Amino acid sequence: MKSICFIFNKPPYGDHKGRELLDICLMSAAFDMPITVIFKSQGVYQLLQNQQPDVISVKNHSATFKALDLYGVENILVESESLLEHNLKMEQLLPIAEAVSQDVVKHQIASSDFVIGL
Amino acid sequence: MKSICFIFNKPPYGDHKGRELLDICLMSAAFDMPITVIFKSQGVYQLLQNQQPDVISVKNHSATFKALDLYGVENILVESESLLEHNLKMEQLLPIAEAVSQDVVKHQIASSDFVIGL
Amino acid sequence: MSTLFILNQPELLDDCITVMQPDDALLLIENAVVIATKSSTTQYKMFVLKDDLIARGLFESIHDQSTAIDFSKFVELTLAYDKSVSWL
Amino acid sequence: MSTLFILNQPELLDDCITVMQPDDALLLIENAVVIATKSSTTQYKMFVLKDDLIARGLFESIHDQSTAIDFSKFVELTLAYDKSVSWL
Amino acid sequence: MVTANPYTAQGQYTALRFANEVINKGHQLKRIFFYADGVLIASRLNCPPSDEINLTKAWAKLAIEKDVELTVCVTAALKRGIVNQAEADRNALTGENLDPAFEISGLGQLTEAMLESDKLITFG
Amino acid sequence: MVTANPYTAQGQYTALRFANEVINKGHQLKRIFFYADGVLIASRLNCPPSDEINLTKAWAKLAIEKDVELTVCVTAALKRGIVNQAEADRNALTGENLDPAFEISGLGQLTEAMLESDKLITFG
Repeated sequence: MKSICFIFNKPPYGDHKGRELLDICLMSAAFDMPITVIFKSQGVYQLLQNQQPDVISVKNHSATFKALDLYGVENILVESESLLEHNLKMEQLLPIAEAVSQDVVKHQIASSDFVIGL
Repeated sequence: MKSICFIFNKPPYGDHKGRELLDICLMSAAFDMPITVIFKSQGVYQLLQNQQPDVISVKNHSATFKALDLYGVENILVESESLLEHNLKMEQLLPIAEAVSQDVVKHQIASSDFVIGL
Repeated sequence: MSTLFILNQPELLDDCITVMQPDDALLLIENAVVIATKSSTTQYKMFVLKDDLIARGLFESIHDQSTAIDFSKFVELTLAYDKSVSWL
Repeated sequence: MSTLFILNQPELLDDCITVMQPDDALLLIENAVVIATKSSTTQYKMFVLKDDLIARGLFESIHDQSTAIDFSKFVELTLAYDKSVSWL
Repeated sequence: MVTANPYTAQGQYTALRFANEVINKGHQLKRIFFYADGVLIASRLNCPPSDEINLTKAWAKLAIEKDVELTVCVTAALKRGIVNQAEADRNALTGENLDPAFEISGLGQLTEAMLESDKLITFG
Repeated sequence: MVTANPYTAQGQYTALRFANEVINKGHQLKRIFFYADGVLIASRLNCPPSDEINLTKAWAKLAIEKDVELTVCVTAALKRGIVNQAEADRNALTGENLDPAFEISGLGQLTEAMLESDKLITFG
């Protein structure tokens, strides 16, 4: 089975890209493809706790991130270098991702059959 | 009469923004508003000579830049710091703009009634 | 004349700052609110749209150099400054 | 596996480079072709889409570290590398 | 002026909230001018998920209740497939999709509004 | 996969040239999947200036002459006002604007195509 890697690299809600990338991710999971999800650069803001996008009339997709493991997506990584750059700590994020180095991110991208960002 | 300043800060043809900003510029000129046009950051690429966007099926708007003075737009400025950053020389650009320092750009923006970028 | 610069893309911050004068202010909205969590060396007054912070879970993380404002204050700022410039 | 990274926004260059491996290559298209005019310190093979250079008046200004290619070669590159990644 | 893509950018929503607040505070809001990708908001066929805000209808409500002009630039609109019956006929297009709360007009409407107003706020 | 906004980005044109070249070289091109802002290309009401290329018609020509599937994601399309008659009826919309060369379908069509193909190239 072909493997697929998703790159979230933009903050949430300023556009629909996070939501639309997540939809591809869920669909690929339904097809039982081996999936890696990477949060990198400004994409680390996607994982912040206590998001309340209802105040700007947008649907919260945090709950869907939290449900990824129910869909069989277990390889969820956040790049340590990006956290440092944006002054964020793992405790501030949804407890679903593992912090890894840029080298690990590089390796995951290199070893996947498809890589998709939006 | 209210004055207006236009900021071109993106390269041409990757999007329609340069063209659409130029259209507002021409319309404002038709209303006899005093106009300043500023090329800054990656916008300096808008002024490069020998553009041939027909190879990517896009209309060339260089000719319209060259016609700005016919519309009474004479204050056309390109930021020297941006040229330096992008390794460009005045000789490579359409001979319609005057190179000025960032301080002059700052002053022009501060002293205009309206400032529009896209 | 004083100017209110409105920024909605965090990556354009450095470019925007090059055109600001001492009396100008910066208003961060939409995705640009992420900037407000970092300490900065800019000397400019900095406002941040509160609902955009709350939406992204950043309201508690705002740095004390920035002031969170609501839409009412947003309208007042556009009146208080001679003009508003959206840096796109 | 080797990867062809396709870049169309010049401002994303630094971000893209952080994920590249020694055997990977970078293909600059659309607005990102402006990068090809500067000398760079990257060790990666760099291709540039020729028509996008010509469109912008940059064909003569390309730095000799980059190779200008046509659409035929673009298709061949996507076959020569194990996969293509558009860095958006 | 609103140039924000309704789907890729949040600017349409921010502009809507701002416009409502301007009116609540008793100021006069002459015109909302939609330009560039901002014109995409004027299609009555936009159909967001039922649990999200329909921004086209929200603008229409503002226009009707508060008597604000919603003007769409014709040049920007035509190339983006936003047309009324008159433009459809003129350009031999089969169909139209303009929401009736919006009006298609020329770029001169922006410049004219600038000359008559104290402030122009752009949402991109 | 094409996610590029037809107006704000050049990606639709680049994708079109690339797709033509793939076919010229004798390779099999299974499907073009339009997603995110890329779906905006599928409106037959798009009417660029007469001296510029009509990308919607250029894609349609490729589909008809070379038998390539042009698939538009239904979720992305509906919120962006790209609808066929069936979707219009289902969502109580008055009108439709889908160019007949394009077909509206689900996101599964992308995943299925990935599983059956050697390569996926994204134009954003």
